[in-house]
Amino acid sequence: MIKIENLTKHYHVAQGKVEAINGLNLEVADGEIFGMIGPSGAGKSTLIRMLNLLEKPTAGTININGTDLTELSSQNLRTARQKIGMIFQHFNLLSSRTVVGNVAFPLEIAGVKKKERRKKAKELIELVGLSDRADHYPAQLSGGQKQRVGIARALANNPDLLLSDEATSSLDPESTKAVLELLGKIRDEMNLTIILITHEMGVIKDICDRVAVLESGKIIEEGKIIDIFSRPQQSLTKKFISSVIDFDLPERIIKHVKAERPGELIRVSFVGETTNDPHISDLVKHYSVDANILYGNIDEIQGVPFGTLVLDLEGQLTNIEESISYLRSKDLRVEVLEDV
Amino acid sequence: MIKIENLTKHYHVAQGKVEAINGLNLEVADGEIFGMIGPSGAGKSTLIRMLNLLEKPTAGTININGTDLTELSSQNLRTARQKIGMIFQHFNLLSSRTVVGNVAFPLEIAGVKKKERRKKAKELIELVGLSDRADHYPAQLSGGQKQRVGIARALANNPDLLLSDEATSSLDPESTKAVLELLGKIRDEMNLTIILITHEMGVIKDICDRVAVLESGKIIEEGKIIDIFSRPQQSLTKKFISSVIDFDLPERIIKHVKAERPGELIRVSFVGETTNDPHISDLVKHYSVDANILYGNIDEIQGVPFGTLVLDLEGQLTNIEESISYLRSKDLRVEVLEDV
Amino acid sequence: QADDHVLKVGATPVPHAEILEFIKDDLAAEGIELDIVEFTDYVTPNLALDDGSIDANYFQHIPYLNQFNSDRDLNLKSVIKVHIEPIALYSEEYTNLEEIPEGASIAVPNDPSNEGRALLLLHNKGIITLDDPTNLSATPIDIIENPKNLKFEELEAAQLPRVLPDVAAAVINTNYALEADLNPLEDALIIEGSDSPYVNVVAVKAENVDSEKIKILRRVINSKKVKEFIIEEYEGAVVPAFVPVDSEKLKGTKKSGDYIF
Amino acid sequence: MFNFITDLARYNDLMLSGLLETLYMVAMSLFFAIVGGIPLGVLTTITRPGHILPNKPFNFILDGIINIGRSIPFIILMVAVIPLTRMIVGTSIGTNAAVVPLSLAAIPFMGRVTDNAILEIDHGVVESAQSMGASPMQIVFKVLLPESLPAIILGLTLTAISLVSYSAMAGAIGGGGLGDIAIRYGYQRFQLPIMVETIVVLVIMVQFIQFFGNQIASFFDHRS
Amino acid sequence: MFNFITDLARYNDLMLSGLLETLYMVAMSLFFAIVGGIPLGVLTTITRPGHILPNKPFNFILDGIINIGRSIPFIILMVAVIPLTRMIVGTSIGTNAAVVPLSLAAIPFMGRVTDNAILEIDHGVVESAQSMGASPMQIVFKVLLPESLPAIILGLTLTAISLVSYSAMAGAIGGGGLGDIAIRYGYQRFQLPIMVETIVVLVIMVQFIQFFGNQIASFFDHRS
Ligand SMILES: Nc1ncnc2c1ncn2[C@@H]1O[C@H](COP(=O)(O)OP(=O)(O)OP(=O)(O)O)[C@@H](O)[C@H]1O
Ligand SMILES: Nc1ncnc2c1ncn2[C@@H]1O[C@H](COP(=O)(O)OP(=O)(O)OP(=O)(O)O)[C@@H](O)[C@H]1O
Ligand SMILES: [Mg+2]
Ligand SMILES: [Mg+2]
Repeated sequence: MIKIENLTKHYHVAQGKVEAINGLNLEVADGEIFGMIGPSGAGKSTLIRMLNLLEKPTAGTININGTDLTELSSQNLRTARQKIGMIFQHFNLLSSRTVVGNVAFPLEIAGVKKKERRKKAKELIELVGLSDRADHYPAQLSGGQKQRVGIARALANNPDLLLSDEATSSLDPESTKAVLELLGKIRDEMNLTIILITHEMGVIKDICDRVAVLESGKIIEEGKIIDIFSRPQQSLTKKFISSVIDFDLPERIIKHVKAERPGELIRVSFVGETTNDPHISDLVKHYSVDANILYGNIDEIQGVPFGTLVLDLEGQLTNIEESISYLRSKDLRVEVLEDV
Repeated sequence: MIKIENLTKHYHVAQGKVEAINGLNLEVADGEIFGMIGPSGAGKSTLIRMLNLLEKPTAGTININGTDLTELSSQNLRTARQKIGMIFQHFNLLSSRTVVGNVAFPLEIAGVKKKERRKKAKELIELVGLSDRADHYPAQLSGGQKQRVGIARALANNPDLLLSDEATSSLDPESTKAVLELLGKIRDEMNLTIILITHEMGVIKDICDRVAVLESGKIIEEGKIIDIFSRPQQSLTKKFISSVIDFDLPERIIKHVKAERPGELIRVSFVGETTNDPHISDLVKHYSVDANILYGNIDEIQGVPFGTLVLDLEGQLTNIEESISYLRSKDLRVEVLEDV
Repeated sequence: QADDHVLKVGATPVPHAEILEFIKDDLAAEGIELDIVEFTDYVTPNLALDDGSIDANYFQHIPYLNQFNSDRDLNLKSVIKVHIEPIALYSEEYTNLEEIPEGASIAVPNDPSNEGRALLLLHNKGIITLDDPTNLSATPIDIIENPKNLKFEELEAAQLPRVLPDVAAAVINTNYALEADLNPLEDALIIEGSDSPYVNVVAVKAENVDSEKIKILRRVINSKKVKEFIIEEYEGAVVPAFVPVDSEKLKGTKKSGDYIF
Repeated sequence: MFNFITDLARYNDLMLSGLLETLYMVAMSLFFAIVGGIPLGVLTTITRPGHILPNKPFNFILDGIINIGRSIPFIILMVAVIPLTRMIVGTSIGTNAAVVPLSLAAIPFMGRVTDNAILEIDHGVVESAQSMGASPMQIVFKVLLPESLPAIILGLTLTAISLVSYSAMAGAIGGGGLGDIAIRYGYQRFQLPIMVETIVVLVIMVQFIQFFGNQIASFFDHRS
Repeated sequence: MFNFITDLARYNDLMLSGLLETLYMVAMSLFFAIVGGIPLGVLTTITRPGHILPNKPFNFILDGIINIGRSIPFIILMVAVIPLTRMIVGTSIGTNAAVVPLSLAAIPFMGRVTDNAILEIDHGVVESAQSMGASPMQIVFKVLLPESLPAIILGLTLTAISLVSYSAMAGAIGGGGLGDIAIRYGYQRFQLPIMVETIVVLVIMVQFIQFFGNQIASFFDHRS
């Protein structure tokens, strides 16, 4: 388990002090995939770099499985680090080594025998789809290829904890999916804990158990994915989530609302299995209203369906009101979009 | 207008020949925002780097507004390049200059006066939200901050053509949105042509007019965004698009289909204004079927709504069949999901 | 010792190494293989001699050897006197001493073996006065009277002929003067007299003074043949400083090692 | 012991003038090394194949000039350039005259050091300037030199310290300086205290040069 | 003209042995520069504040050693180390003896050059090794040295060429070599053709060293 308490990091530069992390507290359970999002410059990289002490905290403690990293002797810190894999935002590959050499590097450091580490490296390179580039040097690779080398390298020594700083940012959606599946599989098989910084909300949605939203060096929101995605509290979180799930109504609908029209525009949101029942059919059948789906998004996060529909209800006012009460009675959240 | 004919680029390395681009043809109109997607290593960066001749083509021609770049004298090439902005995948900022210095750099090269270029640089830095970092050096910036400097720099000299290699890959969704809005605005105001490599399908969807899918140095699919997104032809394209628009059914639905049940599961797809009509209400009212929305995605691309709904129709078989015919008569694409 | 027949002698190139080269065959005939080690500075040959890296050296004059011995607390002995190279004052611009104007610069060698000697030459001709004329290692600091207010440029000995155009006059060792096509007998404004104490000697470590190889060396180098060679080869710029052993045998009067002049 | 002190006192203004001479010689030749060596190095680098102004014959010549300059033993260089020295400073002896061969030795050295420093620059930044339409001149002055400045300053420090020890040889042509004092009084005349004192001064001087070199280099280094 | 040629013919085997002596001295001292100078440079760099084994006093001492080594004029160094030379090679003169002071001059030079080369490495790669739990030893041998190898090879080339010209001074202690021939025949005996021939050979030799240095450096350079 990772337990961070009151973590603080300030940079002193000629232009003044930069408060990158400000008294941050966080717990991550073993085997958890923990997402971290936040605007550019929020302190995500700084935070993750402190988790293996690449960056020395200005204050606070970092506890991993009961030992405070900041108190370890340098020898013990090195041993601890061998079990913490890290994928760097800027790759940081050794330009003097080929792809195989780079992936085998952490194994070499851990003292694994040459034959064994080549075998393991080749396996991982295969997994990230770079077998035909195994003997190339980083300078001969595309951005995404370099990133995949970084991923393979971080996994080489079977880490207990993986720190991933935008590991899929230069990967196409397909490669991203493959990498995420790989990470998920390793987590399941080896109980790997992953801390994952990303800007792609799809990544968070697909693989993370929990997510924290960082802003100005503080966690402003934190929780299970399904909760954060279905009911984000902070406006920043909402904005981020809207990149995969639209909360804002498209212009077309706003126009529609503003136009003269009979009936009512409602937004129905739901989480969980309620979607399996034919509510809209019910409206039409029992309350004599016409329901037109203007806009919608029904998705699932790790097996739990959730979504939003914007419905245009036409019919008599009383009928419409009764329909809304009916929907609410079914545990759906209904908003009447009067003045969007 | 950009016209690329038969463009080829091979790298010769110790390990053999790498065929990065293979006889590629492409036309991009003035003022167009042209997206480029493709798996890692497909040749996107190589292609875009040839567009300002940073990489010398092995064969083929690159015509920009009627002049073949490969034929230009070095003096003329320099003049041409001053009007081609480029955002690099790896930023390539000058470590010896501050943020202002980096952004003002292209202006300095173009011979703009000191006062003026500082003013312009400050404006752009403001636009990308880095005013409080103006006097910092690149090494003191986060990944996203560096990327924003790269964006501001590429725009500094009011280019006619902007080459953007994953310009938003290290940006959070909010910053990405802001940058895309900025690019869109500049395009509208200055008729800027943009060629934009990205792995984020959301970016393509939000801003591009057309998109090309690259694979192994060739364009395998190309077209208007709405066409590609609503009716992708190649399986690669489909896979890419599914990262923002799910074509695949979630497991839950597949289970549902496989379970014993009365009625029929159908997938309705549509593009355009048909969504404004209350088709589902009609089904319920006129064909006596219950329609339950299991899953769906209604979205719009540049004002055109399109989407997919998976409906569970319950009722008598004839009624269901009639409903499907009805929907088809309304120009909707209906698939019966029998054996998914 | 396996190479007992080898005699390792350190020497500066001109004329010492050349003279040694000349006697190489004669020594071979006496069963000695002469190994000439050339040095281009004046300190290492003595240090090398002292530490046994060479058996003898031949590059210095007696005053320098004495000074060196006392400076470094060594016990090197002069064993064979060979030649004198009279040092002289040359000028490109002026033909005699009186023409040299007030404040002119005079170049002198900067090494201790030659600098004091050069200043002493000027002292003896009354151009300057040294505070202690018996001090053979004087430098311009030791000048107490300098009526013409001459400036002294201390340069490396081999440089002196080359900088002649840049100075009023220069005190140049004969070997360098010869190499630079100056003729000491014709071109010198002033030249050391035959009273020069600066005879160049072969030196050895004290314990080797009586070694057999050195005896043979003396016999060969102090020969009539060598004397003639020196006179012929150096046209008077290098003057033999020994009575040939051959003639010594004949007369049987002079002690070995004494020099005439 | 007393002897030592009086000895030193006697030579004190000698030492002072030696220090000044060394500083003068080093500073002047360093100046010429900057003026001559940096452009030489830059031109050599940029004319290499694959760089911004590839030109094989020109590169061969420049590289050759550097190599020739670096091949000639300094003492011979001093003699060989006497006519040139006389042309420039009017005489072939003295401190000013020593600056000529010292500069001629320092220029190719600095050229090579500059060449090596510039080769370390990440090619990506050069490309970014090229993509903006920068001329080779602009790339040199706005990218190559500023980006390699820390390395060039460390190279200049290396050159400066080499000059300090080369300047000792300048004694041969009356250049004076500390090294010359160390050689003439300490080495040739075996006045150990003088030699030690001179070397201590030299070491302190070199220490300072290196210290300031490091400071200035890291002042201009914004890479971390 | 005929004179020149006969002169040269007469000195031909002299030239050949000079060439071999120079090669021998340079190669041997280069070997010691590698063995001694590279570790010295590495230790200096890694003990700097902010590097992988920061240690102020130790760094001060190492930096000082380099500076002292670089401060002492070569001719004085040669004499000062005579006792050491005798201890090591049994004699204080000759080619082997010359290797000792040459190595002692080359080691601090190479140390500084190594120091400068390692400072150019992107700190990110060092961090990546640290994040894997690499020990300082491992970082040195698996990151710092391999990553700076091209720069170190260029620095070694710089050192080799400096040694060629230093070896000329080794003639003073009977070291022989081309530079010594140039000095003895050219400088001291005023035999211009010999001097010119020797220098031509030196220039060709230096040109070769530089060429191979460049080739090897770029062979190990995988950055573009
Ligand atoms: N300098 C080089 N030498 C050899 N091969 C190269 C070189 N640069 C690129 N390549 C190869 O050319 C192919 C195309 O590379 P490119 O960088 O254009 O890919 P990309 O489409 O931009 O990929 P990514 O999305 O990962 O950035 C890749 O397979 C890459 O390995
Ligand atoms: N070495 C440094 N010196 C000064 N300030 C720094 C340094 N490194 C980071 N910062 C600042 O600290 C803040 C946090 O940086 P960090 O790299 O952690 O951001 P981030 O959340 O990873 O952003 P991004 O998503 O853009 O990578 C930023 O404002 C950045 O400018
Ligand atoms: Mg970051
Ligand atoms: Mg790319």
